[in-house]
Amino acid sequence: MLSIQSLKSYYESICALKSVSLHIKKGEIITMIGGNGSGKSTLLNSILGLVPRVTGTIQFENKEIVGLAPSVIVKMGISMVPEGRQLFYPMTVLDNLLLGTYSHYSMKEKKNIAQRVDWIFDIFPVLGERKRQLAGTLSGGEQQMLSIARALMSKPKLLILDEPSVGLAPKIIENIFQTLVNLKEKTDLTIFLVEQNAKLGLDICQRGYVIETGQIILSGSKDELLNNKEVLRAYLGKE
Amino acid sequence: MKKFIAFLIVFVAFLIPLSIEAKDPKSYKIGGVFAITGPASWLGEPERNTMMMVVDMINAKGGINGVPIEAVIEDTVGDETKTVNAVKKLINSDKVLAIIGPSRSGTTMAVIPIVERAQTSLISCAAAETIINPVKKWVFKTPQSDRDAVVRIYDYMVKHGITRVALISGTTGFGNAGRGQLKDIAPEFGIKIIADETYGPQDTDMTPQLTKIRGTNAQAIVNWSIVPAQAIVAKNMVQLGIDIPLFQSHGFGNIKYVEAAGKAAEGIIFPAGRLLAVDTVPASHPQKKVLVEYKTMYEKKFNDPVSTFGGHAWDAMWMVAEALKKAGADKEGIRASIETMKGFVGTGGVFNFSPTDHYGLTPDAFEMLTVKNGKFVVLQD
Amino acid sequence: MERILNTENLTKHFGGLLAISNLSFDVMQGSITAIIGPNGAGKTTLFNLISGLLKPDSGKILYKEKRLDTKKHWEIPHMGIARTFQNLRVFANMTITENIMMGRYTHSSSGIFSCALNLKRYRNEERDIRERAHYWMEFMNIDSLKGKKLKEIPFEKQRLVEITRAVASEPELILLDEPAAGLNVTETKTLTDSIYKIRELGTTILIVEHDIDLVMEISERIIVLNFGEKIAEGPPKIVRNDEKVIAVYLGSEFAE
Amino acid sequence: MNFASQLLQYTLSGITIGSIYAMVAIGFNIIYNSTGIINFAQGDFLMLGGMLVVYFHKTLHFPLLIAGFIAVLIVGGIGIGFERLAIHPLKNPSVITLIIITIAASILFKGGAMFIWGKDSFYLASFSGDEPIRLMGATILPQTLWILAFLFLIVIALMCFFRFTIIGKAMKACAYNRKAASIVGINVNNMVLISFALSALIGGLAGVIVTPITLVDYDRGSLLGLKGFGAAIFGGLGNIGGAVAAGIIIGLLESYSAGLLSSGYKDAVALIILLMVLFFRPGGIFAKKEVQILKSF
Amino acid sequence: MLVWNEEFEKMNRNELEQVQLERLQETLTRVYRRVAYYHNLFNEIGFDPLEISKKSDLQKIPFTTKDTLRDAYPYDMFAVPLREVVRMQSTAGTTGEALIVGYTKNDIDHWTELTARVLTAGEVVKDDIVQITFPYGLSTGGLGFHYGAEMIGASVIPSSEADIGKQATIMRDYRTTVIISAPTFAAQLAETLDEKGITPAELSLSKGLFGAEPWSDAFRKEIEQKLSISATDNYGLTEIIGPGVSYECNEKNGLHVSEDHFIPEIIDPDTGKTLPSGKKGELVISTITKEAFPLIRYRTGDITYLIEGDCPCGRTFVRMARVSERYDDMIILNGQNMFPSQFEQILTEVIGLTPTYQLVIDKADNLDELIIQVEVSSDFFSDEIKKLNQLEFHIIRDVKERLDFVPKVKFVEPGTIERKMKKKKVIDRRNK
Amino acid sequence: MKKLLKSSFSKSIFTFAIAVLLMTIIRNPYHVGILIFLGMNLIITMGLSLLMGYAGQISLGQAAFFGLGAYTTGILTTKLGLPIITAFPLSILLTVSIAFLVGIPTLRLRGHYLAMATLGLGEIVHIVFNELLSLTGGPSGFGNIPLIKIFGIELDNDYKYFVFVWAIVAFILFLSLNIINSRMGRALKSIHREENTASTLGVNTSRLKLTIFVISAGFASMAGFLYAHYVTFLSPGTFSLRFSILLVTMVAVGGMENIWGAITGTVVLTLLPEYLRFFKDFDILIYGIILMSIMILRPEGLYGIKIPLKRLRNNS
Repeated sequence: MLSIQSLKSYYESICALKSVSLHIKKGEIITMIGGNGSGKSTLLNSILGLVPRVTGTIQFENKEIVGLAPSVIVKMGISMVPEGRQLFYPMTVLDNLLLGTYSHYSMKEKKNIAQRVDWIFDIFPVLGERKRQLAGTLSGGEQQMLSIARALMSKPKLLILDEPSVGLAPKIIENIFQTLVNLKEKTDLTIFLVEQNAKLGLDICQRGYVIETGQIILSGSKDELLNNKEVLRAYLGKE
Repeated sequence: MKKFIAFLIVFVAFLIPLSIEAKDPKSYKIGGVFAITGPASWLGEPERNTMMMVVDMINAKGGINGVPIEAVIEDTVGDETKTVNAVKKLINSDKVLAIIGPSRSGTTMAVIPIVERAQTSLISCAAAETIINPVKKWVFKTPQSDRDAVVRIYDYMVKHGITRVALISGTTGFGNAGRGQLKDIAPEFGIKIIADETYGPQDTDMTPQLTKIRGTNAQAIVNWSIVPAQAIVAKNMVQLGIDIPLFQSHGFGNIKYVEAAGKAAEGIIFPAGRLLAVDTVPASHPQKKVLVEYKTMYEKKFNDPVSTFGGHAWDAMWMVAEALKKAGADKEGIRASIETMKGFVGTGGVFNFSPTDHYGLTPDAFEMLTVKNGKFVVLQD
Repeated sequence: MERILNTENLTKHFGGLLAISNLSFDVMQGSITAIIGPNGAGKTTLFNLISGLLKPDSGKILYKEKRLDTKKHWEIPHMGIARTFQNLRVFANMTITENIMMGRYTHSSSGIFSCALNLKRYRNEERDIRERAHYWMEFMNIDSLKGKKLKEIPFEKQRLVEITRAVASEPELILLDEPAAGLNVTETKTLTDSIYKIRELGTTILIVEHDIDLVMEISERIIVLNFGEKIAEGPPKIVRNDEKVIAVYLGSEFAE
Repeated sequence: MNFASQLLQYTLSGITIGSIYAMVAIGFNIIYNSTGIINFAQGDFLMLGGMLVVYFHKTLHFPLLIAGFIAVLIVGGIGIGFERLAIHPLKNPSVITLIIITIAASILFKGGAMFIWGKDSFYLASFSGDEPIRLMGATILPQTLWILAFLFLIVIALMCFFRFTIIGKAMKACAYNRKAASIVGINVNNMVLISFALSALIGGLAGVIVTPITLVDYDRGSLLGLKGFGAAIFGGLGNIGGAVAAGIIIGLLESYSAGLLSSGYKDAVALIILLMVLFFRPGGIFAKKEVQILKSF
Repeated sequence: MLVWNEEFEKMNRNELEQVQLERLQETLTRVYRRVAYYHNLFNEIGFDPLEISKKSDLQKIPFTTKDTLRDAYPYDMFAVPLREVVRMQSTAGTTGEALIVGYTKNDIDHWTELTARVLTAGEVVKDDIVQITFPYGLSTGGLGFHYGAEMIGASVIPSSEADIGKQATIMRDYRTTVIISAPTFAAQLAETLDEKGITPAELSLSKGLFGAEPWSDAFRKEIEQKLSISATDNYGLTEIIGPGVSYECNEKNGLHVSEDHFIPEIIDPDTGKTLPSGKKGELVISTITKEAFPLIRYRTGDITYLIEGDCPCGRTFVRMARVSERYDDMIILNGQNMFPSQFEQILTEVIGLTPTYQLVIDKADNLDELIIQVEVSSDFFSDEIKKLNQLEFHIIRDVKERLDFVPKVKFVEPGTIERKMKKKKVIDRRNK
Repeated sequence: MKKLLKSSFSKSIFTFAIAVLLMTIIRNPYHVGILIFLGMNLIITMGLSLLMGYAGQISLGQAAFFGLGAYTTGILTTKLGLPIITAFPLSILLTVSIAFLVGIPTLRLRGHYLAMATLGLGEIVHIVFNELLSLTGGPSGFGNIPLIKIFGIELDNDYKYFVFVWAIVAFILFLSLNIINSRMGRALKSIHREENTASTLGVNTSRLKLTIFVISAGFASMAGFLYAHYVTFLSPGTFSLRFSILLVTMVAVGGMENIWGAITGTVVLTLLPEYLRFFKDFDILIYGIILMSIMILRPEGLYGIKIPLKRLRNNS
């Protein structure tokens, strides 16, 4: 579904990603783990077309997407839940959701969008209760849900999540992750999850990658990674 | 280091063209410095047009003593520094014999030291009294002095029993000079200034100032400023329902401002050269012929109503032509012949210069005009 | 050992978010103390509080038993505290040597006029700054970068430049915010050596780091933060086996 | 004529001129929101609007309504062209670069207008006569009511646009969080284009309706642009409601200080008050309390 | 056709290349960071592991040879600390000192899967009874297949400790269905069975998976016939992982290389140039999933060629031809290259079955001389000399025709060539 | 040669020498006059470069300090009849003090707000020039400012004044270069983008910003002083926002992050109008187009554009 080959990304003159290759197959949950500054977010931003200087290829459903505008990429079916939520805080929950449909919005779609909103409220009932509230007034967990919900509004084929667990209590993270797994099972959503919390991230995935200093240093199935002592020590804190 | 040397090379290369001297063709060069663009362009543009027109006229007749005149005109944008530069260029690069302009009093004042030092005649198109008072050896001017304008206005007021006057003026050189004269001379006529308001040159609403004036018992308002404020003041007065007479400066001398003010312009009284009311000037008047000639020529050529400011350049240019005829390409000769010029009939009046008077006009040069049905007419006392 | 730095009931909010909550801890002179915790635990906020970039809502920070939180932030380096930043704050508009020379700012005093007029006193001082900068570059094994521009060197090296800049100010307390982020094994090894070298100078080191290996290896004491609270404190061995810590690092299933 | 009605007159005058500032300030804010640029050519949009309506109405004798409509559209087009030709091609420009480009654009617009229409002032008849409306001893021109009505309309229209249309919401989203906007698939470049078009349209419209009061010449935009900038800053950059309020406050300040203090220093008084506010509330009077510090870490 | 791991073994080529690229990049990054040898090597040649953007970029990296590994003895080529290593094995040491090879938990898992693939391709299923005759010690054959067979769920008989006679009995009594061994061992076993009078019909044996040494197709036929089984080949070497690098499916048209773990290349052994597929040369392998002991462009010394194109079994992995000779075995006679297998082929053709033989090379008057010693089995030793002369003539003629060299042929009695020496097909006395 | 040009002192002397050399080549006093104005602009923009390019603080009020310098010396010498030697330090002192006082609150602002505040300050000063009729002559301005006499030589022609102005330009260049290369210069660069980081290295950022603001105001007033005694006539129009913007534009067009950039921009934008005179009424349009093109095509400024010296050499 998505395959990346030798992707390099530059911020100004600094090469933040150095020759990254990875692929994601339809229906998979893929987790990428890595520490601070390892290039995770740069990678995701590069996929979405948010990094101006990128070399290498990124193919989404066999179409090259390097160099396309983010809006085009989103329209093709990639949706991102960015690091730190990045909601439109001064806007209502409903508006945030509506903006999620921006890439497909048209008058004709109105009814579908309304259905979509209802569907979202089914998944995240708490958002339904707060649909008129400003996004900035939600709690951390609710904001994270909204961020995911917003990303789901555009009916993505591939959902990318950038560290959804940051700053949330374990219980809430568990909830959110469970929702993700359910979603994946119910729909044919493909999920690319980037996490610093390796345990959580690897638990729900099929395959994973480990990124360090802008390079992928390990990849493998969930079990392979959980077996890797390096991963265990560096990311799971156990011997 | 490399960068630095490269920088120097470019720097020098950029400057070298400056050192190439202009060639000197066989012609009388006369400089013109006008505020062709910028906030005072309403002055500079007709002046520039007129000067070019006169030069064409002269050259069409074979020039002066067989030598064509070449006009070198620079834009000052109404800015002192630029004017200084421009005048220096005219004197040093173009080696002009005399300079006409600048348009504004401020810029004229800025260049006086230069022309004095360079010994080149300057015939200013700006009205301020300070230009020729005290007399500077090389400086003349053609517009009627603001002082004379004030005298005519006060004359009129005294005749009509107006003694309490409210002033309102723009914070420009012109407005400021007029304001000074209005306040200086008032006591001589027994007139009391009971309000003295100002506004910025770009302001678009003077109702607060006028409201303040409305609160006084002024019998008339005098506005001293440049367009478009003149029209706005008139309109604002109508809006506020102030029905005392409005006097404007001689700067009102362009029919466009009347248009701009619309109905509000009706009844405005202002002193002006006779150019604006050519039709009402009796045929016997010495200026009639010149006025008609200039007005018809200008309006034909530029398809634009004539203004008194262009007239200043007309007068100045013909004065220079006259002087050239007598003195040729001799700067001192030109100066001397202007200084001794008597009975020169221009659009502004009949000029009589002398070594103690580089102005040459009297308050009679002004006629009091008013606006009637959207037209300038001479006000009959 | 005396304590060099301690906090008392330190609290800091950002809007509704409690970044540091009622935090008290001591740092002993000459020790290496690490602060660890998951993302968003308040580690960087704590550094920002100590270095004066943020002011606490309540509580105290004491440095050598003197209040630190009432000082202006630029005064703090003059007291002998230097820091580095998690997301690399080097001056891209300067050369590497100049960056290090900035580290000597607190040790120089020439005013703008002696600088502008190139007075002798200033020239001597400038020479001294340059020499000391070179000395510290050699100390940190980055003397090969002399004369290079920041743009020319990789990210990882820039981090070393930043650390050297902090070291060049010869601080008594140095705060290292994730110094190993983005370094590979060899580079981390070099870094570890450098940290030991810095400690040998008598400098107290407070370090925030994600690389657990590194933390366990070098630190004498570890303070574990979660949601702005201190959940554990002690030598590496004890902290490593602390249940709360394991819960924080391994996720919820252990936390019940 | 009593003091109360004088005061009322000052107030009305202040509102008149202030609402003109407000219109310019709105234009500033729309562009600022989507790009972070202060568009120093904003005043010139207004000038172009005025010039064009005069040209179509008085020179080509189009009916006022049509002339105004065409003028506004052309100014909108100019805004689009400006963005595409001068702003869009830049990659990662610095703020100062952008400011200087807008200054250059302002010079160009002025130069162009001067070249085409010359240096004269032009006027346009008031839409519904010059008969002042009297109000408790104070007066107000019908054109002022037009300006207020249009200001009101613009604000309402913008409010509806931003509140009820997806594009408006998207633009707002861009203003709040550009990155997030890109992430949900909003084409930020287009939003920038729309914001230029929109603020040019508003500038042009403002030009059309204020010309009967202010007259218009090629240099008319500079001062209004400056005052509008002041209002935009005063109201808190990016805050449209704040801009309207701030514009009117500046107008009132000028009017009161001209009437009550000194007409010569009226601008200075207004500026000093503005600066004072700025010193104590560096985000403008209507800025919401934000944890600015958080952003820098 | 059974396939163990449909996902990878039948992965479409594009996806496979993607996976390869990903894993290759990871591995290069890791070896650059962890293995001093590669770190220095890359620095020396100015190779940035990040430059790799396609497989062919590999060609920029010099080969890793057995000598490199010897220099690194014991642990210097390991890419993980020893505490992460869960198993160590060793090479046989036939060509020098034995080398240590380490495995992490994941490496073992991968290896297990790889051997499972081999077995499945050989049609081994969970109902089979698998007799593994490879040694279970330091060398990789025993444990490697053992784990794989267990993973499939087959019943495993780790019989390697037993002597060959015992093995034969076990085979009959335990009703072994699959034998896993070296081909020569199978041949010996057949002899032993024969000696013991056990006929193939008495056995349950139906499949044989053979590897660990070069063998010829003729030899396969012989074994198949003797044991009445279907024999498949598989290939592996300890430095890389052990058995499981490549394996034949039932089509028997080449060995599928598990490309998701290894990248094979064929080079010209003399120039080091990469050869296109179809051209014969030395096999070079890069591991792309090994954690503990990754090798980049390791020269295996085995001579083969690659076969592209679809295999009816559905596997998409590239195939390599069966290894028939080793670069190390190459004989250079008076400047001409030849391989023992070529002689073996001729012998088989002339004699009708593969005899036990040995090639002895010596110097005579400064010229290289080759003596082919052939054991003559009892049944035709009794024949008249004439027949032997005829055989000798045919052998010499064929060798001359095909290899442009005139050998000497010497028939010896059975047992003359010692069992132990059997593996060593060539004895070179030239330098002594 | 290379080494010789390395120190700030020799660079300044070299610049001065080149300027004087140029003057002797250029025979036309008018052009010398332009170069005198160029020198004045350079003095201001060098200060502005320190403030904007190095410390990263924008100022749209620089014309006001220029004007304060000019007006103070003008008023002191004409209205109060003070000798120039007294008026000079007083004018600088007054400007610097005002800059200091307004700088304290102003420099707390950032970005557009700082731009607005400095713009406002500039406008207020401009209004004061217009309104303090008794001292400034209001909008009409005032003249008769005496010429400078130095060592008994009256600077009564452009050549003499040129030498005087460019000597000061060289001196200001010397000061600026020294500042840039000193610890102060590094501190300035450090606050450009990373104010917080600078403060964690012990830089008192607000004081430093204030210092450099005051210094740039001092430079501007120095130029003002030179202007007053050269043109000998002052009116507010010269010291308007227009000029402030022009100064900022000069610095930006040349390249902000380098003092030579500011110098390049000043040279180009001061001389450009002289070349555009040829285009008469189009000049403002062409000026706008050139300005815009420079910013679009080379946003980092003109300075440092690679001139293919080598290629030129090879071709010849």
